[in-house]
Amino acid sequence: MLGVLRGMGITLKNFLASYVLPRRPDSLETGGIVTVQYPEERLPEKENFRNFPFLVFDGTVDNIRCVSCDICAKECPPKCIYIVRDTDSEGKPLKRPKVFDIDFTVCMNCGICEEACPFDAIFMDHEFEIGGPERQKSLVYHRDDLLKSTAHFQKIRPTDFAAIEERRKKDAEKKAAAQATVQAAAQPKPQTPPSPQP
Amino acid sequence: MDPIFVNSKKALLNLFSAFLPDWTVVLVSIFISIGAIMVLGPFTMMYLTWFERKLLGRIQNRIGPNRVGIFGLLQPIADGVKMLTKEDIVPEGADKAVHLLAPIAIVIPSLLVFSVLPFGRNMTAVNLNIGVLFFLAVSATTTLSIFMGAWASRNKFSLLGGMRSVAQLVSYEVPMVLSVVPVILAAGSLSTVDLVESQGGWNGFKWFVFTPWGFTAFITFYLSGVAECNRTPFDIPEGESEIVAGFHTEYSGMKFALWYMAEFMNVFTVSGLTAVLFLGGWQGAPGLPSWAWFFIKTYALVFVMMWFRGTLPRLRVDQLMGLAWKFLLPLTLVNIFVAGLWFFIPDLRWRVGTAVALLGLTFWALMALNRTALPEKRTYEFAE
Amino acid sequence: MNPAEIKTKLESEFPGIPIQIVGEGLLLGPEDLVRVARFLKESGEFKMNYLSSITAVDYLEHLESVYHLYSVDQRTGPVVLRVRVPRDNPRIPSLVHLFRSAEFQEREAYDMMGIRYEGHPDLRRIFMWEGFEGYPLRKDYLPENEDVLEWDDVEWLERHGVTVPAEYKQYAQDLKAAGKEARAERPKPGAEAV
Amino acid sequence: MSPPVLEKTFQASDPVLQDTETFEVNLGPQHPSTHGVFRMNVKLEGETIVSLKPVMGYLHRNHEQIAENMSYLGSMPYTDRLDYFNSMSNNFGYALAVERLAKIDVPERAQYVRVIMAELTRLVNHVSVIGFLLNDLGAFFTPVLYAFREREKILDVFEEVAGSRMMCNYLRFGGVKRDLTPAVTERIKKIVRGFPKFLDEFEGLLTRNEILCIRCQKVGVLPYDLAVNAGITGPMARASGVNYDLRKVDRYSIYDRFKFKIPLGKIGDVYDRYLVRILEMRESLKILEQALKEIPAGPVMNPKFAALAKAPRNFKPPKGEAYGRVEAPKGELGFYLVSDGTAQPWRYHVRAPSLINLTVLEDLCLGHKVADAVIILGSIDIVLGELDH
Repeated sequence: MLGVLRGMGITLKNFLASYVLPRRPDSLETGGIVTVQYPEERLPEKENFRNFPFLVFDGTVDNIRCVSCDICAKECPPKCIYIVRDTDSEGKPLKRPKVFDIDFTVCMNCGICEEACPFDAIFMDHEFEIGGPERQKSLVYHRDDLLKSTAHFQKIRPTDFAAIEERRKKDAEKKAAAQATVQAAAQPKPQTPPSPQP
Repeated sequence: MDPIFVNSKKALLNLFSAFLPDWTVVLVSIFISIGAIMVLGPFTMMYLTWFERKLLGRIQNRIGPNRVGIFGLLQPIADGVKMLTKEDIVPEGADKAVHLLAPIAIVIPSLLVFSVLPFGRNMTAVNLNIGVLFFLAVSATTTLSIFMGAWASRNKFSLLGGMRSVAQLVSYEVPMVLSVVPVILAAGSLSTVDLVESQGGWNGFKWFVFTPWGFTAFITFYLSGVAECNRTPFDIPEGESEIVAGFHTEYSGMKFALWYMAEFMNVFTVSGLTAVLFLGGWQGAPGLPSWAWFFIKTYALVFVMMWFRGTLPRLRVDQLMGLAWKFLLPLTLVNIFVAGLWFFIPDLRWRVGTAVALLGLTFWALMALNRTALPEKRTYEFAE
Repeated sequence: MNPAEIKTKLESEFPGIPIQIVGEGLLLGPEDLVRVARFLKESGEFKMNYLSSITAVDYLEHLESVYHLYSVDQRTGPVVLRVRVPRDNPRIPSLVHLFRSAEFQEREAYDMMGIRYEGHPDLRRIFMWEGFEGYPLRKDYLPENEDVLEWDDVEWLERHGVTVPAEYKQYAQDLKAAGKEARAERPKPGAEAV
Repeated sequence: MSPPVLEKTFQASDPVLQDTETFEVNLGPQHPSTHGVFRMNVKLEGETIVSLKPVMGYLHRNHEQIAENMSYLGSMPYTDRLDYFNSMSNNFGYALAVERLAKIDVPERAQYVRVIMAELTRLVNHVSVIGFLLNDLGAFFTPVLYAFREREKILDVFEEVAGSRMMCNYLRFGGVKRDLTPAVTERIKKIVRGFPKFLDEFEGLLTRNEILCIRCQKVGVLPYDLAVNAGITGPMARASGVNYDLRKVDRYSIYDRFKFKIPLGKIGDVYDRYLVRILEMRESLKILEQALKEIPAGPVMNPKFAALAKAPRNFKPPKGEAYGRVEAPKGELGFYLVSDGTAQPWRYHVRAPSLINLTVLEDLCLGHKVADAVIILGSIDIVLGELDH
């Protein structure tokens, strides 16, 4: 009997506390209502939260970082990425994707594409409300759906953005220095127009 | 405030008697009472579902329904619309006629028992001189409906649920009836109205619950009542984790809603009867109207039933039977004897002492006899 | 305890028993498995009373069943036992009567690799359905090609009132006639065994 | 020790059972308390179970073959989906096996982070499983929601650290994916400090509750001998008194540095399994406290293998085999890997505790009621993702 009464006391305590204590879903304290009224209220977004991937461009949409090297497509565990390299009018392959499809019905949000990408071109987004009225077509995202600016990346993950930018700057400096030494060693040649940002 | 319902009915009847013959006025009076019950029953059921969901939500640190209407008050109506528009699925092998009849048949007794509940002073629909007996007898027929539904579904889970339900309801009928006996002894009447009236005075201290035998009978009656309503911790006929949904596994749509309606109306009527028998019914401090007292007491008991649901796991079928036959039945029998002694012994101190001693002794003896079924203490080693 | 020591102990217990050390494990013949396992379990020295894992490996030229034995009382282990059997007739005596833990794991190995554990009380497929053909974890298993309508699919569709175009039906019938191997062409695994 | 009896069924000549007919019920695959798509083929005499055959495979997705066609790192997110309540433990087991195979060292701080995550996972698993057990017992969602209230706090930490609440994919060969920030460490400390209070409340609600006691005591008794013989591991074995916890036996990772004890039950019924889990949570909290106090600064990834994450296809462990096992919350989780020197494992086998702990289900349920079968299954603690791999 006593055990039952004690249990009932605890539930009664929780019942009363739900009226007395403020609603605090994100608190570490026990007691009070923990519900988050979802569409109106949201928990603060965690910076490291990962959901579906997106492609980054620098500045303008033409300036995609992706060079369509196909590494992410190969490393993707469920194989949900499909890439076709773009070609110019003469059929010469360009360093950017013509088709970059991700099937979000298959994607399992593991983040291995982000880790594997050597060009910092693909990152995991915070956007998770992608539900649609049908199961197949609206969840296959194409290149233009996936493109988002670096500013977006900076907004959702400032820490990672800062670290990556710093690394990229260093790499670029190193590269420039290396190029300079190469150029200094060799005779300066007429420069070819720079290809899109690697 | 107190006679507001009574007076309004009277006014209505006066209005009719002005231009109608007398015998139609009687008919109108009956229809008004029936109409009131027909509205009250389903309305109670609808808002009890809301109340239960809200209460369980609060117990579980949730809010409960709050989207439809303010505080989710329109939720039961939305549910009703949903239930009405849902597809009605009847299994292929089912006995279709009985499958249809069972949920209808279960609502009728649940509504009938409303007629003998005294909702307030002079607010009993039918002042039957065997009111309590009527209540117990009519509510006992729910067993049949439940078994009809279980059998007609032709589903093994339903059948298991039905068999559990019959076993349980029949067993708990016995302590339930026996725990009413002392109250009837004290009041000398089977009419619910007389029962309430015999508990008047002393500002509440003449309620039967304040006597030792009354208290024991209150507990046993209430527990049996909870079992009769198939509520946690005695909800084995439904047993949603074991036998899916028990007897109403194969019901959908409005038929399913009818099962629920019956269950919640039973919750209300059993709580109401408990209040009538032991808590003085509509008797209470004069500040509030009598019907308010009745509803306060009834809803307090309903609250406890829902609180049980929010706290307790359910018993197993054999333990449930054990509780009824090995514990409640002997206790209620002794209780009748104690109540008899109570009226036999004139001195107050002596009769309280005897009653408490006898009941305590019985309780202790029953605990000792049932000790194999009681929990044991465990110790645990801690290894490196 | 390293494998070499166990090997000498076992050899002194069962004279003339062929035991080889492969990796960390002892390679036994299928006929010796039960008596060695019983000895390891019951001898006071080893007390290997806990069979942690049974699995099977397909090494292309043979199938191998691998047993990891531990001792709960002495907290030693593992003793790894290996049994190699030919691919076309893989039969290994079951250990269920010594270790109940073998019950589901042997069923699993049977389901996935097709090793028959003789003496198992209930050797059925555990994960795949009854009537499933082939053993999915063998390296030569050819998975069903999802893009091709097979005869079973045609039958299913017709049962559900879908008309299948005649050319698909013909193709499915041809496939059925040609047998399972015709269904999909996949390169044989080029990797070598350990 | 005599060999345990396999076919322990009631005899038809048993006087109790004469003149009655057995009655066959399929509990599952769609059933509220089979914890997924799992089926128990039950024969009943009245409500008493005379035979019970588990049927599984409804969630089988050939995990092992997927892993054999995948780079080593590519299987890491798939291990999350084995026992989807404890992805960190699964990651841990797999990382341990691969590290043993490729002989990779793990830096100090990463070891601590791993232990912290594994123990938090244990808390998550045990509170939820007790909640579900109570749901099976018929308590209407209150314990499970109290448990989930606390679980949310820990899952928030996982989200903060690993990026995902349940599918963490956090461990890497030679370390972990991301370092703990001081804010997160502080948060974990707070959770660890607040957890005993919750456990007290939870125990107040449950442990001495008479209904729970009489439902759980002497139900589904697993004797010591059978537990060892059937390879039962985890809290289930320890409830039967088997003193076998891999954290103490193998002392993998850095578990030898912490002071904690292994609670052992004596009878091995459902109640012992329940209470051993509670006591284990209290011990886990001790480990967490020590780990959080002692955690050193430093890298969280072995620098030699940090580049590996960038190109998983280049990770080719030497030829050989390894069996790595950890004490996952459900029992011994083992990964058996055979490498042929390429980037894909030649053989990848999971020793799933859920599957092997289920071996004794029939023995535990015989002679009990249907309602007991449900709670026995609940106390075994299976997750179908792992069981059916």
